[in-house]
Amino acid sequence: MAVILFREAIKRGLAEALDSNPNVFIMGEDIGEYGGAYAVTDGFLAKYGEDRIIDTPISEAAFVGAGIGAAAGGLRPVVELMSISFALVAFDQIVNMASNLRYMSGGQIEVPLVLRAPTGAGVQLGATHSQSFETWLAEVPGMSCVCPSNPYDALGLMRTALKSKNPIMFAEPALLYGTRGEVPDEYYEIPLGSANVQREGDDVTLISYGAGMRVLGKVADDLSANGVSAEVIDLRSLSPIDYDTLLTSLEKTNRVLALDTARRTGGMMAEIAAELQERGSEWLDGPIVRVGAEDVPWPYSRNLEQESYPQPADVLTALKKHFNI
Amino acid sequence: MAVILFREAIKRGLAEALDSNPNVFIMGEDIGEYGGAYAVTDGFLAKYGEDRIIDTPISEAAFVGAGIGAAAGGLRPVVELMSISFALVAFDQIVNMASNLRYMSGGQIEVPLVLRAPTGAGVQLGATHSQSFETWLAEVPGMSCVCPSNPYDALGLMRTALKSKNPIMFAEPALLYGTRGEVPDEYYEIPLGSANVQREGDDVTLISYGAGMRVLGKVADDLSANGVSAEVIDLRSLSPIDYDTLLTSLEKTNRVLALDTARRTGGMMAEIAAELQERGSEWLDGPIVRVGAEDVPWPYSRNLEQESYPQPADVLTALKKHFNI
Amino acid sequence: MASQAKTKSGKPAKSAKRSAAASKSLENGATGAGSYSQDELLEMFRQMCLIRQFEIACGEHYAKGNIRGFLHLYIGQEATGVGALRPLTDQDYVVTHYRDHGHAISRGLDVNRSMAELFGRKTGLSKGKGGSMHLFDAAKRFMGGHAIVGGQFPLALGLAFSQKYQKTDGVTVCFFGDGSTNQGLYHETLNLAAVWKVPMLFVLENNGYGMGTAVERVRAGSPDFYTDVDRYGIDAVEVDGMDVLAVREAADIAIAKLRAGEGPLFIEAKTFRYVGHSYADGQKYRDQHEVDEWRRRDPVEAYPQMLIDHKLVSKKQIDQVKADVDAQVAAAVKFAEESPEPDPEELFDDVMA
Amino acid sequence: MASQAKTKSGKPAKSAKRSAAASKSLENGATGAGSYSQDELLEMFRQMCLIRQFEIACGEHYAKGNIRGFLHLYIGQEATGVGALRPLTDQDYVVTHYRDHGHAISRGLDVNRSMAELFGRKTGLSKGKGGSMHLFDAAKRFMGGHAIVGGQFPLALGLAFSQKYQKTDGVTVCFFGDGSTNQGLYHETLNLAAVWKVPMLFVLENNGYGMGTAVERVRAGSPDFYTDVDRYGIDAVEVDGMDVLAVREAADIAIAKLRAGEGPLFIEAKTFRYVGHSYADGQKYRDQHEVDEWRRRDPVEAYPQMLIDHKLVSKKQIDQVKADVDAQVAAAVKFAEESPEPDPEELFDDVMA
Ligand SMILES: Cc1ncc(C[n+]2csc(CCOP(=O)(O)OP(=O)(O)O)c2C)c(N)n1
Ligand SMILES: Cc1ncc(C[n+]2csc(CCOP(=O)(O)OP(=O)(O)O)c2C)c(N)n1
Ligand SMILES: [Mg+2]
Ligand SMILES: [Mg+2]
Repeated sequence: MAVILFREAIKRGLAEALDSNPNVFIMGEDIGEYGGAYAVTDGFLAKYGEDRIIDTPISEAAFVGAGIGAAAGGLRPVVELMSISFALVAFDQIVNMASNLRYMSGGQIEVPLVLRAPTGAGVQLGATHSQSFETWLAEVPGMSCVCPSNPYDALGLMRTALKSKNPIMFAEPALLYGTRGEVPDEYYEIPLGSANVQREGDDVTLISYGAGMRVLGKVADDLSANGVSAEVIDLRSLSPIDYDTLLTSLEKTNRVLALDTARRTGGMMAEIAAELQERGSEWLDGPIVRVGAEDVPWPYSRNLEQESYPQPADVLTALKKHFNI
Repeated sequence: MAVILFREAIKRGLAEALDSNPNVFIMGEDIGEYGGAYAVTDGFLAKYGEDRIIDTPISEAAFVGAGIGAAAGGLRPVVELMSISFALVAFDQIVNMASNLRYMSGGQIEVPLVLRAPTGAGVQLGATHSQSFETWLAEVPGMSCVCPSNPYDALGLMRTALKSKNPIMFAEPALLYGTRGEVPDEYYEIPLGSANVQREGDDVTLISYGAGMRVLGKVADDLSANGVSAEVIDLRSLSPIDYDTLLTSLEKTNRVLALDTARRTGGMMAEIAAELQERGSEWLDGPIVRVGAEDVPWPYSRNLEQESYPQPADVLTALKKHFNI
Repeated sequence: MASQAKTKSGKPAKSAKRSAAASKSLENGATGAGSYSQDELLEMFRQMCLIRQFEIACGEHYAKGNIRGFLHLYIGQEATGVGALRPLTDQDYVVTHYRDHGHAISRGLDVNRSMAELFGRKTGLSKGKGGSMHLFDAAKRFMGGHAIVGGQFPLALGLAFSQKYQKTDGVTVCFFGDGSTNQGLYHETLNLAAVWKVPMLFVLENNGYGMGTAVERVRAGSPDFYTDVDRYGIDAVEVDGMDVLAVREAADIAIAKLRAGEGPLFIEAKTFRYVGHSYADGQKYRDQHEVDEWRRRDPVEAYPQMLIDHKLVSKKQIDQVKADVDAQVAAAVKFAEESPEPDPEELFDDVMA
Repeated sequence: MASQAKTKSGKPAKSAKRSAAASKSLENGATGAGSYSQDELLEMFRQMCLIRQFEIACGEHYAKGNIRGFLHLYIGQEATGVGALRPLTDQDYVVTHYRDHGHAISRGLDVNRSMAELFGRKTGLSKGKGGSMHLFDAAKRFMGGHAIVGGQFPLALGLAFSQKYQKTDGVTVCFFGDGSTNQGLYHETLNLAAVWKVPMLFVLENNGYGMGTAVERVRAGSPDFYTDVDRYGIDAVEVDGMDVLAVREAADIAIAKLRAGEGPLFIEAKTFRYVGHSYADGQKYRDQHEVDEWRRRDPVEAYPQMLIDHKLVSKKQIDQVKADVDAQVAAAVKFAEESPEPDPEELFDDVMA
């Protein structure tokens, strides 16, 4: 059991695939000579050569689209976007092409494409660079979407992604690249659509994903210090969503708080809250409570950004207000 | 009080602005010589000339962006997209540029841009042409989003849009262009953020917008034939949302069903349901029930498309199941 | 019937030269048909004729409401699709836009299943899920049918990339219209195709209009497109898109060069659609005279006449093809009409693997 | 110090000719400086020097954590921004990308408020909401600071459109990098600018790299960009971006032509950033030798030396400018440091009108 960085876990998953499957190749901006904006692919160019580690021009629409085509042509491309904020210039290719191809063709075309991108706010990049568009891509039928919160999940989900027969958005919280966690030496995978009960508890269910898990970790510590036992669930897979695990927990605790580190309005937790209150209404002791970033563009300044970003204190306040815990 | 077509109501709103404000101009694909894909701007080129009615190349990103720039430069552009499905190729300009400019500049830059586009499924255009991306744009801070369901609202909202100091998405349900409704001769406007209680009722609140209102109309008729009195609310404004009106109704009826003609997952009603159950939990007799299109790409075939599209019967079934009405 | 072929390129292109030469010999009275067998000459006619009759039938059934959504007919452009695709083999990919029936038929897709797709039936190529704008046949490597203008460019790029990566000698042909060149993706794709040196053939069908907008109204610079492409180091040639042999010859040369690894290539076919952009189009933006001018060179009329005039085939053979085609289209309509609609449960199939 | 100016265009461009002539005279030993007053010559130096010192201070304060997010310095490129913007008047717009400090200073934006913005303070140009990549000053018609590569193109297009629509004789200058030309939006914008004949000046700062990627690695065809643009009927000229007078002269001519209604124009400045793409860049993709080569022509060193050598200004005057600039930057840092952070409630301001 080694302790490794989040970025190393992703790297390991990619390297395994490159080593074992000659049809795997990676392309993106500055992933080769530069080593990747977040150093995930550092050293790959020297090791795997320029036929498989491809530095692209700043033409996201074209190279994401080319990844779709290469996948349809029998390869297994990994396409890196330097930020999920840049996905918008390729959004038509992702939303209208990658995820519709199988359906429009009556099941004839397969697009086993892994799209990777750093996501999220918190490092003062301002309005255009701090977005979390996995919340939109998770809604698109015909593709999957995952977002790990720790190295273990990052590696397990990457292995699964690299075997998927559908396009998959692999969102990597930028805040987490430098965080550490345990990863076993034995091979394992994490299936899509399986949430992770990080802590068991009885009094309240706390749900989030990605960078939000750091916030919930602190909240749960705080609650437990006050004798409140929280069940903490990491979605991990944003599409499909593991409603069984969520509903089982809800049935046990009767209270749910759902956290987005993206904007509250239209965040992942809008869908989760809407669905859980409908499916689990008989077990609920109160409303599903949502906490998220404020509904404003992301500001640059540190104090404003932190003001918008949901803090453990915000979650605790909401729990106090709604559940008096 | 004249009875006019939905498309004529929009046309009238545009013509008023063109007549009264020389800084208003319209651009888009085939809006001039061709007369507009849905004939909304038919005759405008001859009347207002080619300096103000501008046929663009098929370069949505550039001409939407140019509309943003022209707005920032003091003009009041109306930009037509031939379909909201094509918004994706201009999504970066809409989401990252138009709606962030004011904020990123600390309030210095104003973008009074009206973006118009037909939206929605139901006319067998298949997966790439039947989308309802107003559900995403309604979540973006820094811009407004409206979607009228009848000629009266279309004209009233268009007048308001053409005075707005913020970018605004004006989504026009493609299914409705040929429908009729009364429009008074006297001038009126419909403010942003005001939902419309189309019918008053006591037993259940039915919420939708755009083409969904036709479905709800049939549902309400059916219910009333069975002695159930439904309150039917048209959001009209998707951003901002008129929660006061929704909550007042909820407090009265204690039951809510929310309908999307777009896909259920991630539709407008995800946010509405999540928010209403949280803010109105004390008044609710059961969960907020969502009905929407199925979570699949839009199929071409008529029977499959109608199978996906939410029908009055689907709404009635859901009401029966959850509320036994 | 004059075949035109011009070229502009840094180092003069062989394909361009050959085409220019071919054009000249045609002008000099030769037919350019000498290099093909009688069977092949007839096959090209058969395909063009089949497309024409298929499209006429589509129009009728759209008017009747059997075909719905948007319908974009290929009438007038038949020579381009047929000429460009004849050199292909099984290993090659074809990618196109929403005006795709002609390309589907040229690629040999089943006419019954194509018509059934347009009717939205279970027996359709895509089980009724794609419709007119989204025809697919993976077995024939016909990769769509794409309705977002310009959206097909990078798909074709990626397919060609996969062919190179896997060291096959397959090629990918990508059709697109003049209007689609206004999408930035056109340029992004040209650049990447050239940087990667993939076996991709760009086939521009310049029919003079993007919907109701004449090329010159929205395009700065020259009304020709093939002259721009050398900026990417891509050889380009212009051909008369109304002349199936001219298109064919340019494609023969281009495909051979692509198989030999000579990077991406580009053909601009000057052509015309006689009918509206889609079925609903009133064509206010142009006058009938222009349409009539182009119709005079109708490939479905002029080509068989030329073959007969040069005694390469007999009138009887041509008539037989026409009769066969009529029967085939009638059978396709019948097949579509008699096919069942998809079962409601199929709605949920094919979303994910 | 050699100023280069070449041109390629259908009908030879006046601006290009003028620049070519200027370049020649410079090579012959003249300075090109004769047309400007001593004040103006010094002002150009002052601005370049101010940018340099401002950027050095930014680097220091980024290292200290006072400036955060991404920081892209303009060190090495000063001559381009200063030369290109000197001809502007109040009515003109400037639009640029995230490497925007140099353009902001050339446009005369308040240095204190600029630095405060980078520090994320309430007194910043955008009240601390924009940061380094998003500088704005609407009063000075400085319209950003845009961090999505290529995203600024159509904004500039629309501003230029508004100037034409309102029949002003204002112009819009749009800066962009070599890497951004790989966004399709670059082509879409060139085309529309030409179709609409708007008063827009494209200023390409070709510094040889998009982040860590050398131009040639991802660009098919010529490593020059200005040679492509005539395809849109846009006249283009190349200038030595290390030579403020060469840039200035090309801009003088271009802006005058734009005011006279002569459609969009294009300047490609060949330049170099001495430092990393952003502060975090280890520059593994190039060696120090290349950087040193360019540094030898450093405009902040070579230009004042040339002025002194030609006795156009005195060493004392230069030293005085340097001292003033140092003081100004120190004051700006002090201003920023002493400025308060935004109040938390300000988070909700400026979202909507
Ligand atoms: C991104 C996008 N914008 C607009 C449209 C609407 N549209 C469909 S076809 C078309 C014209 C395309 O013209 P061209 O590329 O010349 O092809 P042609 O129809 O002439 O074969 C337009 C504007 C679309 N489908 N996608
Ligand atoms: C759409 C998009 N893709 C990628 C990036 C990341 N990125 C920021 S700057 C840059 C390089 C741009 O190079 P160039 O245009 O030459 O400008 P320079 O930095 O050299 O001044 C990249 C890839 C981005 N900001 N936006
Ligand atoms: Mg066309
Ligand atoms: Mg650069």
